[in-house]
Amino acid sequence: MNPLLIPLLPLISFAAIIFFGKWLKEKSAWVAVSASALSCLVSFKSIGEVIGGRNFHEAFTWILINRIPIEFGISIDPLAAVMLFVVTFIGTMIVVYSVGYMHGDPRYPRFFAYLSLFLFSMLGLVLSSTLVQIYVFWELVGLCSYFLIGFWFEKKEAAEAGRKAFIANRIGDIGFFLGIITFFYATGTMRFVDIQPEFIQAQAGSAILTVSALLLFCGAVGKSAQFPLHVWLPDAMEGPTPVSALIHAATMVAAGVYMVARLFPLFHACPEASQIVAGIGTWTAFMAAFFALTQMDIKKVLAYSTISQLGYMIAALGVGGMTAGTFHLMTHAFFKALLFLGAGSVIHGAGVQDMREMGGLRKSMPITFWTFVVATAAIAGIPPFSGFWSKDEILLSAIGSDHRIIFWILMITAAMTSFYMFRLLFLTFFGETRGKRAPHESPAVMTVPLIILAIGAAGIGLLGSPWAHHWIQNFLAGHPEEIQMNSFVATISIAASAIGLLIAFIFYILNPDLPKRFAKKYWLLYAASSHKLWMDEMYQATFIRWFKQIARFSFKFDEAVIDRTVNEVGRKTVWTSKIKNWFDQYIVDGLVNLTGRLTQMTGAVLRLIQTGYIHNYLFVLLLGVLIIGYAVFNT
Amino acid sequence: MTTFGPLAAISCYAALLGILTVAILTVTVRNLFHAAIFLAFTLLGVSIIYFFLRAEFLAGIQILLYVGAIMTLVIFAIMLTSRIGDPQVPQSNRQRIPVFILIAISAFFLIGAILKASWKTISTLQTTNAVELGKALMGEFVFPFEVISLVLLIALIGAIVVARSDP
Amino acid sequence: MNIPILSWLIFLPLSGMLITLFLPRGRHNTIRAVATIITGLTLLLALRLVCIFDLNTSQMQFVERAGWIPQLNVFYHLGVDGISLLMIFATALLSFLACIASYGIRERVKEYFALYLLLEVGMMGTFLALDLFLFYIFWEVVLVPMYFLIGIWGGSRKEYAAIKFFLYTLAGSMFMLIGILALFFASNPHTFNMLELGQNTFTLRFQQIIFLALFLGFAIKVPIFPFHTWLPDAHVEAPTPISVLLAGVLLKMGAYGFYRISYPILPEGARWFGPAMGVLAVIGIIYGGFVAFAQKDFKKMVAYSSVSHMGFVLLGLAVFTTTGMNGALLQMFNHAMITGGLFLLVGVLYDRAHTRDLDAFGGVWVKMPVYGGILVFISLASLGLPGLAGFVSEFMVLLGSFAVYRWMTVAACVGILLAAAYLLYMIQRVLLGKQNPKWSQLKDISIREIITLLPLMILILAIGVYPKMILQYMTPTIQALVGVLGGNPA
Amino acid sequence: MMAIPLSHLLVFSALLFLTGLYGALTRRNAVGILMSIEIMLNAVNVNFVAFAGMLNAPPELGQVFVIFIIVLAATTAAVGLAIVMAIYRNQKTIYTDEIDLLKW
Repeated sequence: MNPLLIPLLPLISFAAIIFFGKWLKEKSAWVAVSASALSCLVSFKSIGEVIGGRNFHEAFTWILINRIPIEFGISIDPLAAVMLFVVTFIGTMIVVYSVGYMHGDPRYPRFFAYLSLFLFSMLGLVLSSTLVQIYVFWELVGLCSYFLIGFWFEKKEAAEAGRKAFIANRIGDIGFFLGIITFFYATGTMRFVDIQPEFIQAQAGSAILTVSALLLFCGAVGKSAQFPLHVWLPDAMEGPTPVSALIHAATMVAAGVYMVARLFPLFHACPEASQIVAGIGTWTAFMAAFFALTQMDIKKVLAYSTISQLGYMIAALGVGGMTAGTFHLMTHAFFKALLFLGAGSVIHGAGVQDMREMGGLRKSMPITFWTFVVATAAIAGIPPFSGFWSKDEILLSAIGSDHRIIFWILMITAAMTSFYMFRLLFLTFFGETRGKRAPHESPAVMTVPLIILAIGAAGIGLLGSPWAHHWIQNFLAGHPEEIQMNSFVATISIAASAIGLLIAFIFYILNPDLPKRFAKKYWLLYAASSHKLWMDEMYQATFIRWFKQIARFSFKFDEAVIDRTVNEVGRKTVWTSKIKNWFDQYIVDGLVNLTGRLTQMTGAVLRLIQTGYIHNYLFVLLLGVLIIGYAVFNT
Repeated sequence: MTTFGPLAAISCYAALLGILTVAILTVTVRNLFHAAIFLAFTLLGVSIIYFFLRAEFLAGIQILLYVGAIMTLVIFAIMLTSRIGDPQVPQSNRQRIPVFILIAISAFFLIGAILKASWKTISTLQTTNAVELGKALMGEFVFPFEVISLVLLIALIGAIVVARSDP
Repeated sequence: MNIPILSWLIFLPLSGMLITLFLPRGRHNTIRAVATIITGLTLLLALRLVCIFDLNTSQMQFVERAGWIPQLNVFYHLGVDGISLLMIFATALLSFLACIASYGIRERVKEYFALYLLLEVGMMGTFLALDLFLFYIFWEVVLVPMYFLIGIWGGSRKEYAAIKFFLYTLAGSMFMLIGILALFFASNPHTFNMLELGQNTFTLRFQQIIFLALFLGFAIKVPIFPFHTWLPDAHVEAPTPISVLLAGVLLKMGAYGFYRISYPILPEGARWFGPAMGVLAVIGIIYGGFVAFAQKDFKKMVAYSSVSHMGFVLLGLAVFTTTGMNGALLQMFNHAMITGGLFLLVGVLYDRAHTRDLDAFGGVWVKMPVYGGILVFISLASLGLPGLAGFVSEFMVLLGSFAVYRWMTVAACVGILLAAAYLLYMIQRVLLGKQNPKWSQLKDISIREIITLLPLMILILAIGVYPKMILQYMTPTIQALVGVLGGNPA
Repeated sequence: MMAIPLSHLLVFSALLFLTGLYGALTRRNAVGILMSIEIMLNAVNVNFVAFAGMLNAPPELGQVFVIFIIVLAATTAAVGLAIVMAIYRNQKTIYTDEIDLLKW
C-alpha cells in the first residue's frame, strides 16, 4: 500500500464531511474514525518497512526556481516514522474519544471535519520531503489549530484565543519563511535528503547559515510555544479538550521540535545557533514549570506543563541530544495526551475546570483516576514509567555535552514538574468533594482510549531503556550507539521527582492550609507565577498597543496627509480655476456679453415693428416686393 | 390677337368689368356672408372668361370646384365663426389707406409694364380639349400630377387633424 | 485558426453593448441574459485562446495588424504573449462572474449593462494592444464607463468618489501620454509600435525621464503608495461587481504597463529606478497592511489590503529576476481572483445587511455557514496560506527579491503578518463571537452567488496546489523580458 | 369683328389680382383673407388661360397648370379654413388684429 494513502485518507474524510456533513450528521464521526484508523494501519506498515531499513522517498516537481526544482513529496525515515506512529496512533485514539466528548454539539460534523483536516496536515508535515512543503503543512496545521481553538466561536475568549494563536504562530512563521529563503540561498536546496551532516558541514562557518538556522528556529519558537511566543498556548485551552490533547499537547506543538530535529545537521553545524536554541529551551522549561505551580484551571496547568516539556525537548536538541529530544517527544505525546483526555473526562464528569471546585473524584471516576495516576507518574519521571526514561536521556545529553547550568536548571524543573503534577492529582481526585454537581464516570467510548493510552504511557518508555538495549535511540540515529546509563543522573532525577511528590503531598494532603500561608508569605513569587510574569499584560501594553497605534496612525496619516494632499491639489486647482473663471466671466465673456447686449438693445428697438399681426407683415411684404420690383425694372 | 364678333366682344368687356366690380365688392363689403356671395359671382365670372377663351373644360372645373366645393367650405366656415353681420364690428383694419396707396402704385407700374411690353401673340386662338389635357397630365406632367395628388392627400389629413376638436 | 480571435475578444463585448442599447428599456431579464451570454462567450473565447496558446515561445502570438491612421504610423495592432494571456483570461473570467453578480442592480439596468460591456471592451483592448496609440485609447475607454458606473450606481458619496477616480487617473494618464508622445518622436523611424520601440536604444537620461512619466501613469493605476487614496473611496462607493472589476482588472492594468511598455522599451531607466520602486513597494505593503487593520468598513479594509498586495507585485517587478517577475505576474493574477472574491463576498453580506460596518456584525457564521466557509477560505488565500494561490506568488516574489534587496524582503515579510492580523480580525468581527440578534434573519448565500464564487475558489486552490499549471504560460515570456532587462536571468 | 388684345386681358387679371391683394391686406376676418386669396389665384389662372390661348406654345401647358392651381387652391381653402377653425376654437376670435401669436 502506498504511503500516499496515509495523509490522503483523512483528507478524503475531511472533504466528505465538509460537503456531506448535513446528511451524515452523527455518522460523520465514524467517517473520521475509520479514516484515521485506516491511515494508522497503513502507516504501521510503512513504519515496519522503515524498521526493516527501507526508507521511502517519492517526490514531484512543484515549481522551478532558478531552474532548481522545488519538490513536493513523501519521505519516510526513522524520525518521520516515530512521528508518524505518534500522530496516527494518538490521533486515532483522540478521534475515538471525541465521539463521546463532543456528543450533542450543534456543530458536531464540522468538528470531525476539522480533526480530519488536521490529521491530513499533520501527516503531510511529518512526511514532508522539502522545507517548502513542511512550511505549507506547517501553516495548515496552524490553520486547523485556529479553527479548533475557535470552535466555540460564540465565546469571545475562544475567538480571541484562536486569533492570538494564529498571529503568534505567524510571527514565528515569518522567521521560518525567511529562514527557508536564506537557507535556499545559502545552500541552493530545500530537500531534506540533501541536508546531511557532510553536506552542511561543507558550508559551516558562513554567517548566513547561522542566520538561517536561527530564523528557522523562529518557526519552532512559534509553533512549539517557546519563550517569548509561548503566550498563545495557555489561551488555546479555550478549544475543546480533545483538541487540546491532540493539537496542543501531543502533535502540532511538537512539530517545532520535529522540524528542528529534521534540520539537526544544520543546527549541529552552527554551534552559536545551537547555544541559543538550548538556552531558550531551558528557560522555557523552567519558566513554564514555574507558572504551572500556581494555576487553578486544570487545563492551564497542563498547558504550562506542555510548554515546559517542549522546552525540555528543544533544550535537548540544543545540547545535541537529537535522539533524546525525539524520544521525549514520543513519550510526552502519550502521557500528555492521556493527561488532557483525563482532564477532559474530569471536565465532562464534573462540569467544571477549576480545580478548587473538584476534589474527591477518585471514587466516582475510577478509570479516569487510575489512568491519570499512570500519566502523572510518567510526566513526573517516576521509574519505570515512560517519562523517566526520556527525561533521563535529555539530562544525560546535557551533562554529556558539558552544559552544567542547563543540566541543573532542568533538574530543578523536573522537581517542579513533579510537584505541580501531583498537586493537580491531589486537588482533583483526593480530599472531599467540593463540586456542586454529582460527578459521573465517562462512557466507554472515552475510557477505552484512556486505557489504551495509559498502557502506552506506562510502557512506551521501555523502548529506550537499557532492557531494550536503547532500541529507539539506535533506530533514530540510524546506527547502534553505545549509551551508558549514568547512575548519577538517574539517582538525582529520581530524587528530584520524589522531592516534588513529597512537597505536594505535604501541601495538599497533610496540611491543606499550608499553600495559602505560603502564598501570603512569598506573595511576590506567588503573584509572579500566577500572573505568568505579567507577560500577557506586557505584550498588551507594548507590542499590541503599538501595533494598533501604528495602524490608527497610518490611517490618520492616510486621511490627513496623503488624501488631504490629493484633495488640496484638487481644491487649489478649483481655486485657480475660479480666478480664471472670474477673468473669463468679466473680461473675456464681458466682451462677448457686450456684443450680445448691443444686439439686444437693437432688437428691443426693432421689435417694435414686430407687431405680431399678420396683415402688417403682409403689408411689409408687399412693400418689399414693390421696392425690389422697382430696383429690377430700373436697371 | 383674339377675334370675336362685336357683340361677343362687348359682352366680354362687360363681363370683365362686372367681374372686377364684384371682386371689389367681395373685398370691401362689411357683411362677410355677402362677401362670400360676391366671391361666388366673381368665380362664376372667371369661368365665363374661360368660355370666351375657348377653355371649356377649365370653365367646367372652375364652376364645379370653386363655386361648388370651395364656396361651400367658405360659407360653412363663416357660419361656424359667427359675429358676421354685426355692423358694429369693422371689417377692415387700419392700414386700409396705406394699402390702397401701395396697390395703386402697383397697379400703375403693372399696367404700365403690361402695356409697354410687346407680346408675340399668334393670330388664331389656340384651343385644346379634355383628351389632350388628360394626355398631358398622364404624360409629360405625370410627375407633378402625382405630387399634387400627394399634396392633396396630405392636406386632407392635415385639415382633419387640425380641425379635430380634441387633440 | 483563421478567425481573428483577438479582435473577436474586443468586438464581441462591443457588439453586446450595441445589442443592449437596442433592447427595450423595461426588459431587464432580457438585458441581463444578453450581457451574461456575451460575457460568457467572451470567456469561452479566452479559454479557447488559452488552449491554443503556444507554450514554447516568448514571441507575440495571434498577431493582427492593419493600418489605421497611416499619417501618424498608427496601427491597429493586437497580439498576445505569456504576460497578457493571463490578464485576458482574468478579465474574461471576472467580467463574466461580475456580470452574474450584477443581477442585483435594479435601476437603469439597460444603461448599466451597456456601460459594463463597454468597460470590458476597454479592458480587453488595453491588454491586447501592441500599438501605444491604441493602448492609450483603450486605457481611456476604460475610464469613462467606470466613471459612470461609480457615479450613477454607487453609494452615498458616489459623485465625490467618481470624480476623484476620474481626475486622478486622468492626471496619471496625461503623464503617460506625454511619455508615449516622447517615445514616438524620439524613435527612428517614428512609430507607436511597442515591439519596434523596444529595438530602439535611447540615452539613459531620456529613459529616466520617460520612465518617470510612464511610472506616474501606471503608479496611480496600480496604485502605488502614495498615489493610492483614490482606491478606497472608489471601492467603497462602487457597486459590488464594479469593485470586483476595479480590483481584479483595473489595478492590473498599471502593473501590466510596466511589463509591456516601461520594461522592454526603457530597460536602463527601469534598472535605475528599481531600488526606488522596491522601497515604495515595501512601504506600500506595510503601510497598506496597517491601514487595513484600522478600518471599520469592510470594503475599505479590502481596498487597503489591495494596496498591500499590489505592493508585492511592485516588489517582484523591482528585482529584475525571473523568479521575482514570475511571482509578481502570478501575484497579479492571484490578487484578481482573491480580491475579486472578497469583494463579491462583501457584496453578498451588504445585500442582506445593508451595512459594511465590521463592528456591527458578529456571529454571522451561525446563520450563514456556507458563506462563512467561503469567506474564511478566500480570506485565508488572501493572507497567504500555503496550499492556496496567494502563498505561491508571495513566496516567489520574496524568494526573488531576497537575492537583490535583503532588508526590504525582511520588511516585506511583515506584510504577511499584517495580512493575517487584519483578515483574522475581520473574520472575528464578522463571523465569530456572539450572534448579534439584529442579524438573526440573515439568509445564507444563494446558489447564484455561489456560482460567481466557485470558479474563483477552484482556481485559487488549483494554483496553490499546482502552480506549474499557470506558471508554464508565463515563464518563457518573462525569461525573455529579463534577458532584455539584462537582469539576473536566473 | 372686334378683338380683345392679350394686354387687355392681362390688365384685367392684374387688376383682379390687386383687388384680391387689397382684400388680403385689409380684411380683419381670417375667412375674408382666405376669400381674397382665392380671388388672387383666379387672377393668375386667367393669365395662364390667356397665355395658353394666345402665345405660341402648346395650349395644354398653360391649362394643365391651371388645373394644378385649382387643386392647390382647394387644398389651401381646406387647410386654411381648418386652421381658422382651430384658431377660433383656441382664441375665440378670427380677427387677425386680435391675434398676435407671432409676436414673441
